[in-house]
Amino acid sequence: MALTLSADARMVRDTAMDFFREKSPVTELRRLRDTNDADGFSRRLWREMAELGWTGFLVPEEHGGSGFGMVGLAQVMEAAGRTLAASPLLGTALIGASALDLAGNAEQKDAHLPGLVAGETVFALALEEGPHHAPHRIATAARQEDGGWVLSGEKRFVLDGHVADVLIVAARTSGAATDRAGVTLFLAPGDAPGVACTRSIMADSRNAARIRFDAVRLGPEAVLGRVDAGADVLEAVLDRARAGLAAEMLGSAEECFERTVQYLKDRRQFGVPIGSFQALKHRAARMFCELETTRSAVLAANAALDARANDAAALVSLAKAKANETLHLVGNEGVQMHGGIGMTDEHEIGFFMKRARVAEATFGTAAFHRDRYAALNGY
Amino acid sequence: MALTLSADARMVRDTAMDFFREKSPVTELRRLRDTNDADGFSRRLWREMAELGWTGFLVPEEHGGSGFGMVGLAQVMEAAGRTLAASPLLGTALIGASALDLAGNAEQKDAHLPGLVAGETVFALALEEGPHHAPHRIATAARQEDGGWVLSGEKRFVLDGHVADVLIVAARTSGAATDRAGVTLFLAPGDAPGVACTRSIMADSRNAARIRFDAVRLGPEAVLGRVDAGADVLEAVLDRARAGLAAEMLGSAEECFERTVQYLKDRRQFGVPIGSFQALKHRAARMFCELETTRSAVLAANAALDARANDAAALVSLAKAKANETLHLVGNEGVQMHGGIGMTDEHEIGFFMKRARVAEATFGTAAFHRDRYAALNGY
Amino acid sequence: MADLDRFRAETRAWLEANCPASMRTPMPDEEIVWGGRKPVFQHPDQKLWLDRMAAKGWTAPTWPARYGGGGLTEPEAAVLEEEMRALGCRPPLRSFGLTMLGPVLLEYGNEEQRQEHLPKIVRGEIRWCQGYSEPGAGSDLAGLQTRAVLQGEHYLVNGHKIWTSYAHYADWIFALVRTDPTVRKHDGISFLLIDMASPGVRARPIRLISGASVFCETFFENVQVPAANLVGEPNKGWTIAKRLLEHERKSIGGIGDRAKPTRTPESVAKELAGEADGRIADPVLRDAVARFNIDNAAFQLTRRRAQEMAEAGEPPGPLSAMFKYYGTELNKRRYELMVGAAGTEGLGWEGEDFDPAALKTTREWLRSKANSIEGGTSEVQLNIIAKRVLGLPD
Amino acid sequence: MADLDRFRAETRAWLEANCPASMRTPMPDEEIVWGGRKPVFQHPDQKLWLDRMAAKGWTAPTWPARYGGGGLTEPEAAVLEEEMRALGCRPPLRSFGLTMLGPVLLEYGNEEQRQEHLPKIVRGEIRWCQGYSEPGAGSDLAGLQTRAVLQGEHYLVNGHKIWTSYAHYADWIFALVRTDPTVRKHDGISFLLIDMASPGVRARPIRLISGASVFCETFFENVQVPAANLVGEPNKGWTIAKRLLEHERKSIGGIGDRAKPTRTPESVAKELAGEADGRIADPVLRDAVARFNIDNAAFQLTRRRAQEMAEAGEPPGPLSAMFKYYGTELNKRRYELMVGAAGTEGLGWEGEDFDPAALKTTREWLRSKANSIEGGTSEVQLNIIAKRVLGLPD
Repeated sequence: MALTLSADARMVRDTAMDFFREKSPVTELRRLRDTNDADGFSRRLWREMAELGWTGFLVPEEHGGSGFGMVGLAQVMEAAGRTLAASPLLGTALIGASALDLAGNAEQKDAHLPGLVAGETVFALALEEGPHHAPHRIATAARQEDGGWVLSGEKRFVLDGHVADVLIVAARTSGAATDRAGVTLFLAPGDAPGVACTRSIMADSRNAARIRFDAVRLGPEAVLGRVDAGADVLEAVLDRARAGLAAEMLGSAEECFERTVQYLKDRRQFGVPIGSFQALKHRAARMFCELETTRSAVLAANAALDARANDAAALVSLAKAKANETLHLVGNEGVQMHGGIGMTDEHEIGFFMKRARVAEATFGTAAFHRDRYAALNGY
Repeated sequence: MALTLSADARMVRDTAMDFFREKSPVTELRRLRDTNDADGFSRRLWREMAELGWTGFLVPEEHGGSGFGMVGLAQVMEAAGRTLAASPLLGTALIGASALDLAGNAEQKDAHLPGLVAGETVFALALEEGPHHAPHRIATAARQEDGGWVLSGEKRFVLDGHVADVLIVAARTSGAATDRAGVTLFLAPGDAPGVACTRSIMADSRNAARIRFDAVRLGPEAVLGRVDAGADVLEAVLDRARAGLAAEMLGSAEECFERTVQYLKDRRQFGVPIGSFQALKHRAARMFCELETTRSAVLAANAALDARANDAAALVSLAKAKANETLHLVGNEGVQMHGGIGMTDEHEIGFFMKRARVAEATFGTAAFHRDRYAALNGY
Repeated sequence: MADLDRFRAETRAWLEANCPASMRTPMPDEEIVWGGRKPVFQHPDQKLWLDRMAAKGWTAPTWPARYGGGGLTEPEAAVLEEEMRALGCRPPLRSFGLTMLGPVLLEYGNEEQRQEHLPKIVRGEIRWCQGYSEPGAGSDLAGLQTRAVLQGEHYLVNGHKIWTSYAHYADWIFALVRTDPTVRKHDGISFLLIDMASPGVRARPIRLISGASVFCETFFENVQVPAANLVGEPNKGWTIAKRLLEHERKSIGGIGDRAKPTRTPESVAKELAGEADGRIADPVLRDAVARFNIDNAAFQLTRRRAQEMAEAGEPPGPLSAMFKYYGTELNKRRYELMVGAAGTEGLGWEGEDFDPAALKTTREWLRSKANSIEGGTSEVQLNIIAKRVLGLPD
Repeated sequence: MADLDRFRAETRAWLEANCPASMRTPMPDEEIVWGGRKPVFQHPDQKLWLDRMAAKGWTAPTWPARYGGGGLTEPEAAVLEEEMRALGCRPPLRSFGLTMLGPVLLEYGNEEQRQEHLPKIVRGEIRWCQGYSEPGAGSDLAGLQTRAVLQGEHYLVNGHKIWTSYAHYADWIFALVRTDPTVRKHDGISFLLIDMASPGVRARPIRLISGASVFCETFFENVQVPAANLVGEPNKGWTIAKRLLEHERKSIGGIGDRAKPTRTPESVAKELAGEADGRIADPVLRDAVARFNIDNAAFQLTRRRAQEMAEAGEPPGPLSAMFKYYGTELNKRRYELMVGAAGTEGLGWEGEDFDPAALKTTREWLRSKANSIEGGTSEVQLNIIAKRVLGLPD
């Protein structure tokens, strides 16, 4: 498990950095926001990403992907985080591909992976039911009827939910509302009868939907993996999502930090650059340390997932906890150090702070992952 | 409930400040330590303190005290904290006097208060049984026998325990080991048969004893307050002790901070006083804020106790939590800002850091008091 | 004392007789009366109430009656405030003229300026705004570059102000301008009153990260301002500016306690992160909430202590230097806690599924980030404490 | 590679034949062999093992054989280390001569100095200490005042060094001295070797807040030092000093991972603050422990990443600048956590009732406070990161 990048990963990284800087700078997020874009991302750019092969990084070759793995995809996520690019990368290339790869049967893979790899099918994970990440707290129920399933319940904070062609729904097929056992994953068409979706816009200008399932009928082929054993798959899928999101957050934090350091050099008050003030220097130096340790943690988590290492889950929680804290810190300091101009919507630095909070709340806060890290390490 | 001092309290304060600076500077603590003083405090100075009336501040006039109250005693404690003076003030003038005042019957008061006020009788509270403050976790048992009581168990961290003439022992007379109900307080002679005391010395060079009670026989007159209802008295006594200790800690923190600020002005490196470095300035300014807010909290807690205000308990936890955090911060920063010289035993600044940790652990850490504060405020 | 009692009785009687019932209800932010040339009244009672109070000079109770003020003593003004609070009377008028410019004119203005401006402020006829900061002069306010060149009877003003609250609604602006660029920066600044209707003045609202705001950028392009509009002596404006800033800092420092908040960290935590046995269910979150509330309570006690010291005639001394810093940092913490405890429900921007109160909190959270920047950054406040209070060397 | 394999086989065979069984056991701190004119051996095997290794030059494996070293290549030295670790062989000698002075003499010393000092270092015959800091020169090391005045064939040395580790046991000291007080402070410093047996040298141990320590104050009073003992050029000692400091910082940065600690925050928390369902019972404490362990793990990963980058020939670049700062701050946090979790049991100083392991932790906690001071304070490290890595202006 290396903590340095292979030549291939480095190439992906360079390509991705150029791609997002050129085609999807922060102004693109602003445009999507200010034009009330119906999708919340650019389908044209998404297809270009697919052409670059990124949608297939977690898809095996026999299904049209490259199986290049998490470390490679993390480079793309990090580059996307640099420019706060909104795209279906997380929901589709990471979560959708992982779920199908890890639990899909041959028919499901054949049905869905080509469209996924081609950048045509958008996936969304319908998991959360409360305001805090709680992967086993599932009340949405699926009961068997006429050889198929009937799904009822309500999901919140479904990223890309309003544009999803396929919903991956975690539903309870047995057990009590917080049991780990008894959860089953389903693949449901986004436009199935009985699915009612309300789009909402989060503080980071990205999408999340509330989706109500009102006696939605699904065939037996909708079950992804084994009935009642969805929690294991979910955990594995979530760990990939968390590691990828941590990489994205690292990119956002790096960019926010570099912009802030540059501002400290450029902005003059009292006749000198404000970066010459020692108190700001020390705060900047501390952020540098946090960024470097976060980078190591993110690399280690993604490499461990690729290596299917025993401590992968702990490393993922380590990475997400660090990414949460570091982006939180850097986002806040970015605004404070930019002063008044940092408070304006016209300046881009505030976008990083807003993105920070939503990303933190996605798939587990720092406190969630500290608790999980402790549990996985026997305390 | 005033947050400014009365003229009387101010006079006490001035007297106490002079007293400790002149008669018990930090060198006195060093002397007690280096000579392995058998008492761990100066009996001569203790009698002088009694002559100044401090032992009687919590004792009503009819029993030889002045009933001057907590705000007055807090001024003495703060002054003692300034020079890290070791004395029976906490165990005797605060805890002993409070326990007798709040729960003692006429015979007990007559028997003990004159000696207490005169500075002749030393008291100690034998409460803790584990390494963390847990006022209701009491396994030491007292069972009735022949109209009297037989006490068995082991107490730790009994401040002044090895020199105590009278031990105030919290023992279980009914209920399970963590029940609030079922605790009874006893007055036991320090030299009663079956009492075995081991002195130990803490990191702050003060005393604490482990005391074993091996079937210690006490008469029925040993019960302080009502049987099984000791927890209420204990809580009231502890709140006074906590508020007084918080005042002492405030004094230590103020002194440590002032010495550190002075050092920042005096110490030159790179041709300038190190106090001209902005990073140190900002840290010092933050400490100033913490000290001022702590001062307000300590004043409010002691005033509320004197006024028997409804929110007195919450204010006490507020004060102890703040005092813990502030002295912790200031103690650590004191050593760091003094640099190498701060690490030497020869310099006095390290004594403040050592005292900080022991005082923090006494009668509840910051986390303990945050939890209590939350509970008292309904969350 | 008997006089004061009589004053209290009369005041209460007058308020009861003259304050319309609708003006004795809690005032939502949207119903604040700001006055001005084109005043906005949602309700005729607002105008009635303002006119009645202005007629008595009670919009500016302690200002001299010859300038339209109430001419009350401080104790009388305190009684008026108490009685208004007791009856629940709304403040009839809010204005930077009352709180900021008025005191300055009383201290530094000449008789003509007082006669001209104070009565209109009292009656809410002119709405003022403040022109201090510039894009290049934030923490280093004295580095401001807006130029005012005396040409005969007029100053010719050119420059660019920022963070001019409500400039787009204001009739006049009191501004700091550079009248001498050749001397030490603090020595070349003057305090100038400018009619916003003058040709060449343009105000543009600023959108913040929290959304629309009351802040503007204000541009001056060859604006002619009568020389008589200079307050105090030429090039002595910095003294006036500092006096005003002190006042501003005090009002921002109290930002956390303006109104009893309905949503608190503990209420949000219980509601959105879970409650068990009447407590916040998650002990780690509970600890964080208690940590904040303890610091906040200690801070409020410190404000009270300073107040008591002031009342006792003791100099509060160094204490007040910390209020701006500590109060604004606490306010930021409060919102971080609330947003964190609310999880994804606390991060909504638009969408019918979000609780409007939560949406408001999200905006307030973002808005709170400015607290430690506006009115002197936290860094500047810490510098001030280190220098003035602790005496640490430059 | 075949050569290296052969070397490995030969080395292992030699170690197995020559390393006494008692020298293949874990080494408590008290049994470290430091050498010197009056060496202390608790056991004859210690001397035997040292002599055998010194005879092969393997106490200094990569030093040239002509100075008594092993003359090994870096890969061979790595093999030796691996084989010693595999067999559990103790290091035969620890000394500042080996780790600090030797490399400096090899780079800056003249032939006579190398011939004179290196073989004795290899054989553990002379024990060295370092004379850098002074009471007035800590972070500002270059401000040192110890004077060395050339008088004919000798320097006359007067001054006062502090934090000279083990000076009371050392035979010689390598010291920074001021040889030219008239120039910029960095330009008047020289690197001088001084025999501690010279008249006028006095070392006094320093007691720390954690108790007895290896540190001393060392006084020089009219000490005569042969001019030939100057290393490098006169007044060019700062270059040598910096090279040495780099090395010292690296070794302190790794302070947290020297040995696998037997007491960890989580073990102390479970034992002394309570365990429930196999976990730390108090969720707030558990959160704090996890927070530390996460930061610590991320730091260890960062050290590994830097190592991998170095092995891959990539410049680790700015990364290493943070190790001293972050590593020492983590170590302080580790001890704060352990002491806090242990409650009053973690704050004992003397007394039969305390667990000896807990008493040791208390001392280590206090000792850890020096980590962020010695070898360049945390403040200096942050300055370095800000300047060299982030390029922030002075």
